[in-house]
Amino acid sequence: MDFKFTDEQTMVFETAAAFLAEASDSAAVRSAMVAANGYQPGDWQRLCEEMYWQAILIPEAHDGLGLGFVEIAGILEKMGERLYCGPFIASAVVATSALAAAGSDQQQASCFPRLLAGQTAALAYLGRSDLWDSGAVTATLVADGDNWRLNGDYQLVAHAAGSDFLLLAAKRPNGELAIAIVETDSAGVTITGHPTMDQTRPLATVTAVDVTVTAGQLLNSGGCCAQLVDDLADIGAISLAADQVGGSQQSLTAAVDYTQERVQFGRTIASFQAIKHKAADMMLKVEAGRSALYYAACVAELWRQSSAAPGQLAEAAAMAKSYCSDAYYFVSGTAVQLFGGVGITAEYDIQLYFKRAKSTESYLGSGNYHRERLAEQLLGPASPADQEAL
Amino acid sequence: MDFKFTDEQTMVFETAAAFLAEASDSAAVRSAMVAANGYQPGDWQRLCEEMYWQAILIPEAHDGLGLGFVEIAGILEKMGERLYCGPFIASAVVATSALAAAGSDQQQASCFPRLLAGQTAALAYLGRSDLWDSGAVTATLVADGDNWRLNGDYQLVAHAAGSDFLLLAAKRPNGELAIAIVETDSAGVTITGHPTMDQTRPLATVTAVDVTVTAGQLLNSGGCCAQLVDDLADIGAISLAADQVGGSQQSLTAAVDYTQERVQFGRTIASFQAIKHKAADMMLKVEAGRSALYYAACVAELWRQSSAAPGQLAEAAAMAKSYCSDAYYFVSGTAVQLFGGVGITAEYDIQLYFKRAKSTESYLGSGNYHRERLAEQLLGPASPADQEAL
Amino acid sequence: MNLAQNRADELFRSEVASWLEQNLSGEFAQLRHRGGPGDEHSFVEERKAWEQCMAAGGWTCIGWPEQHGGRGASIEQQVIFNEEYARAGGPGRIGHIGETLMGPTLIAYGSAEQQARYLPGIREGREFWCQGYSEPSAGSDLGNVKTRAEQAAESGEWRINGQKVWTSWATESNYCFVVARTQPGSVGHKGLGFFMVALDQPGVTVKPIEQLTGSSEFNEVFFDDAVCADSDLVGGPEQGWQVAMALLGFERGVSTLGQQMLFQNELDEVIALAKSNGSYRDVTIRQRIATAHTGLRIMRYNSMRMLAGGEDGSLSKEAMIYKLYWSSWHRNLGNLAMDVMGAQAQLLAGDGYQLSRLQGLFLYSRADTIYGGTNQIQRNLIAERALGMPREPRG
Amino acid sequence: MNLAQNRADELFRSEVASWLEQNLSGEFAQLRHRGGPGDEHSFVEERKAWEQCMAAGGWTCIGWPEQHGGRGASIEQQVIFNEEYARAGGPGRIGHIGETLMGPTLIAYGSAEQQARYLPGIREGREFWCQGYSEPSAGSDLGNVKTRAEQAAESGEWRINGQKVWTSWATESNYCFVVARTQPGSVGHKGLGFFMVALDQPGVTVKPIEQLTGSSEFNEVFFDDAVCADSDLVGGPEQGWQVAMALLGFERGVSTLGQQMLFQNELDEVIALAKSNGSYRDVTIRQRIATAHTGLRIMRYNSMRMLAGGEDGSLSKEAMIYKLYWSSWHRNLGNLAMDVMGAQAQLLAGDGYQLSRLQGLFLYSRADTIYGGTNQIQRNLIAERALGMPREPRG
Repeated sequence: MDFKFTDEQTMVFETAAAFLAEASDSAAVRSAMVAANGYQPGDWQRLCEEMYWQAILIPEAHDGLGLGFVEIAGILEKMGERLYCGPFIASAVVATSALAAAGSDQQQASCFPRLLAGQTAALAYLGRSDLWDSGAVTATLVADGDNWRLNGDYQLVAHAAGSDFLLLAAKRPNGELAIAIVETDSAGVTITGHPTMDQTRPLATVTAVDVTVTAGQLLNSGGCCAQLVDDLADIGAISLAADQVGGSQQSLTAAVDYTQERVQFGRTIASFQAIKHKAADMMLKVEAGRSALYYAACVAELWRQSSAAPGQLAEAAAMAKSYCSDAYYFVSGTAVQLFGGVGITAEYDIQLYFKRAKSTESYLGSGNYHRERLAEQLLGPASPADQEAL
Repeated sequence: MDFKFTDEQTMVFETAAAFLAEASDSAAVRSAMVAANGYQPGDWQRLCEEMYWQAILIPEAHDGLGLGFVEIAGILEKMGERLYCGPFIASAVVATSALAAAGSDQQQASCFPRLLAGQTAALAYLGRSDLWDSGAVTATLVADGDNWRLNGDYQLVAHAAGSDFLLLAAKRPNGELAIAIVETDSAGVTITGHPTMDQTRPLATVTAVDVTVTAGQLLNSGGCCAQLVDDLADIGAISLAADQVGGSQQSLTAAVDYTQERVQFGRTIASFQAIKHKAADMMLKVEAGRSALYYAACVAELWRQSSAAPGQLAEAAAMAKSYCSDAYYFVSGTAVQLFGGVGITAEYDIQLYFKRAKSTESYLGSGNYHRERLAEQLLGPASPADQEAL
Repeated sequence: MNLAQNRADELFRSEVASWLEQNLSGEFAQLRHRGGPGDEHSFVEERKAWEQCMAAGGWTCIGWPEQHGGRGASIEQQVIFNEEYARAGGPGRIGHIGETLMGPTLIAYGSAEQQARYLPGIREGREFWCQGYSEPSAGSDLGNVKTRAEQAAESGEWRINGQKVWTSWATESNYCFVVARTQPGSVGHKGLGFFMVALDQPGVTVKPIEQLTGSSEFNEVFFDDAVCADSDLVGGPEQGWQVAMALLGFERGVSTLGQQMLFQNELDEVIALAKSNGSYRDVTIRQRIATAHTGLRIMRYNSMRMLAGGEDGSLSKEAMIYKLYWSSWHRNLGNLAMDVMGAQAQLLAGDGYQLSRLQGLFLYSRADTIYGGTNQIQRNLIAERALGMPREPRG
Repeated sequence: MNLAQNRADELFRSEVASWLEQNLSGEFAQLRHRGGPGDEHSFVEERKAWEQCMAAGGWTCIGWPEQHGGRGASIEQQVIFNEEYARAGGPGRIGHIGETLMGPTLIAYGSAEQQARYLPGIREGREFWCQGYSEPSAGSDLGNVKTRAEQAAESGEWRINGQKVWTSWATESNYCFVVARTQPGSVGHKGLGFFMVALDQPGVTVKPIEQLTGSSEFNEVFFDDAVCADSDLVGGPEQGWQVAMALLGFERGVSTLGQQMLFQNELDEVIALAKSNGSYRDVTIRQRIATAHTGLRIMRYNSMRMLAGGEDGSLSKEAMIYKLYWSSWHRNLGNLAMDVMGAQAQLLAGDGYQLSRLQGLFLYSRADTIYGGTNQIQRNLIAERALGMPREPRG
């Protein structure tokens, strides 16, 4: 048990901070916000070439870096600090994790080089948006001779538009889940990007109509993937928590800096105790969120190494996502307040953090959603009917 | 529609404040806290003789004052300010309201003179403590020749110990509710007082074993009293809200006074902005609670005059009790914090307000309990099963 | 204290309702439920026409004394009017700053000449007003106003130089009331004047501020030798503070009732959405909706208690909580609306950055706790003026 | 950064568990789960005997260096020890102030003579310590300490006069460490000394403070010409501030882990009660229990992050949040416990004012946000020292 970064990790994070400060500065973010798919493809290529972060979770045997989730969490923190807009979580974390966990040798050999070269992928599974685990899958996969036909709608798929291939979850007639690797340009696949309130996180609807799927496209030899979808949702939630910690930290830093400059009533507003106490409350939440995140990152790494205890990933993800979601909303909202009038102008960036706080709060489950998951672990189900069904 | 007190009402409240400042000062409260039934009988007699407040809700035809709930609410506010310990709510508000609303001429002619003379009564109906309306009644009333036999346990009955007679709610075999006037010293009635965390509000268990009840003892000619019990619970809740507003006001006043005296770091702590802002938040809640209370008092008065709209009393009580409960807990807890070290000593009174805030919060339904009642009015029931049952 | 409504009030209610029923139709039907918070700039010309229609019916400025063209309506009647207006889906008022702030201030502090010049334009829905209090470096601290007004010795005319900010409606208004420093070198509350400045003149530039909503509810207003006749100074050249404070009193007065009706419409929309999208089953959402309902009702009773105190704009100290209370309530409602929508709340309809009413509410309401005195300033005021705690030292 | 536990740590864990299993039995069995917050004064003599039993087994002061009688246990091992101690229901430690505050401070700043004199008594569970920092008029502001220490010219002996307050354990302790002003007329952090004062002497009077719980967790300690040898001054007569700050650093260090285990026991009791009385069905209770669970786990990871930084008592600036964090968490747990009990929470068992553990928790935890620096003071410290915001001006 050790809560200290290695020297290598510290170096990775310092490099990340320096790179992103330049490559994801305010101008770059605002350019990505209005770009076709929510990011500038050239920026992504540059990140892939200069940083090679798309390779972190790809095994060394496949020319990846073979690093782990602690590195991922630290880099995501820095991305959160800079409102980074590219498809890193969708492709380099979630989709890559799916392929690493359940891809056949052949699938890995075909997909990993593409990802390493800068292509991107996205996992789609949400048929409904009030649940965030495998229970939300509504698409269907039915046999059609030697192949299958996949049909269904997927909502709120982050970074689907612009991706090169998709991982589509679907239900077999017996209720088991499968995940199919499907090219974006396959017949029957439609991706519709939507404008979003938080313009730094693009969302799309994916529709599959009679999409032909071969055996070779199914992950895990076509075996049941419900647990995998659940786990990937947790991996996604932990990734968002990392983004939230970074965004919270930057909101705090920016607000404290601003209050040290802004003069009202003849004093910097940082000298007012009410402002100082708000800042103290913000820092408490930032640091507590960071602790929850680092624990969750360690658990995610255990999961990657197939050595997490049952329920451990779910618990860690629920704690991190619930705490960090609420913390980011509080911290960025308070930061807007401390900025005062300019905080609500389009010109200042702090409002972008506030919007990202709200969009990452609800995505993959709000604080309340994840607390209820924890409550079920601690107390059992709430309703007597569910209780009896056990 | 008019939100101003009449001159008469203002005078009543000023008199009340002056009387209670002396008759319910800290020494009187602390003496009551350790008295046998939670109050000094002599103090109650004095209040009845000098103030005649037990007569407020008794009709003039029965030698009462024939005033209304606005007067009651204002006096209860003053009582809350002084942590008044006597059985005013139990006897002069709730039990008196029950008799006024549903007592026969004969019952009123026999009970009102006793109450005017200083005897006291209490309503008991709670067979369980997770519900606060007529659904909580578990005692039974079964026919026995010309009479009935009443059996059951009643929990958390405020000011039952020391009372002269009881109003006992019980279920008939057909599920209808009845309320019986029962002398405290009747055969089969046992009242057990309990020590309580908040020593200013005594609670007792009442047990009835084969208590004989005659037709003349049943309110409302023995007719169904479920609605009456529900209404009395709401009257009780509004009364507690009044106590809470008064207690909140006094907690705020005492805390502000203390911070103006206490010097730390070379300044009165009232000059620290963090303290000022806490006080501002406290005042906001006190005043908002007072507004909720005054509306509820007006609705209770409409109810007394049988002219409230259906659901109006329930809504007003739920709004007042939920807001004022949470406000009192917040305001008194913050006051303890502003008092600092001395706030948690037995010597200072502020902790007594904090305890009373907590005891009145849960009693007759917490904030959450009453908000769920409002939600049901606004949104319908939460569970699909209940929804279908409609 | 009682809730009964008398017969005259009931008649008044049906008169309002039937007038609105008949008139909010035809060309005006499209205005129903439009122009609320976050939607202020929809149908501006049509809504100005609607103001004139209301004026023709005698339904503007009903609380003003009859001698100034009002109906001398009682507080109760004004409450009723606002209730019925909201029930009918009456559009957000464009004339409200003139009707509820500038008009009552002129009635209390203006000269007969000023009243004769400006009240009819307000009452008839022809002339619209905006507010010039806040400044970039002063925030909402009037004592720190830097805008200067200098009087020409011969003409008596004032020349105004400086900048105001957070001025709603500046693009659609004819006049702005401006607090400016008439005594060079004066500090704090002394040496301020209260000027009625025409916006349609070369010395005034209005620059909309793009906000986080993508729209521009607020403006910067630049005064560069803007001209104001001496007859458009309200009170003396050193009475600006008193006049401005009286106006703020009106801001916390009857004008709040109309705002609350808009809030009620928003809350109703949130409740309807919760019922239709299934989130009504979520106990935490239920609790928050009940809290919002209770909070809005209390806001109303707060107002009525305060208004019961007096009708002269000098409210009781309890009125000091009003801004903190409503801005916090409204901000919470915005967040509740988003949570009722769930993750779907992120999706915008159409192209560009087009927010639905509830999405706009969420973002726009973040301004509420800032403009017109931040929540921090409000808490200072409550502590110092209502609770008598020590004043915050200046640096 | 990883969560793996190595083989040596696993062996250590079973060694602790089996020792506790064997020894927390017989006469000591009754001590299981006793002596936690709000229950400190139960079985004091028995728990002192238990401390000596632990000492005999080598289980006190395990984090101390071996040269001072400890085991030189790593942070991980200390975590493991505390976990197993809590799992076994080990009673609240009476020696914790000596073990986790005074001992480490003496090891860092004491002379060899002082170490030889006092460390064995602590390690062997023979001598117990309490803390003399706060004063009635100074609150927790050490810079405002008024207690005076004057040195006799010939003997070098110090005479101490003044009053301390909020001193836990003063009635059961042998020694108190006292911060007192050695330079008459000095102000702030200068001119303070750090003294180890024997309580069993005529110049010391201990007066328990009756609290809202009806019990007396805290005391006033009066020094009236109390005597302290010059050899019992830690550091020089003007180094009291530095020594006291280092001690506060230890307070935020490893000693927090034991406290967290007691918190876990309390939370477990709340969860068990919710399951048994049906309140687990209440969604709002479920949310709060999940919040409490998350909060306590985060408290642990907070500590481990801070401890990973250094083992010398000089913690990272993130450690400044510790007191505010735990006190707020604990206070919320107390309120949650009451709400899980519902209205029944009002009923006390037995006669007199006997609180159950959870009832006591509710009332007692209100002190947590006050003593040892109120939450307000903590926020000042965080803003000023961790975030670099301007210092609060003194009057």
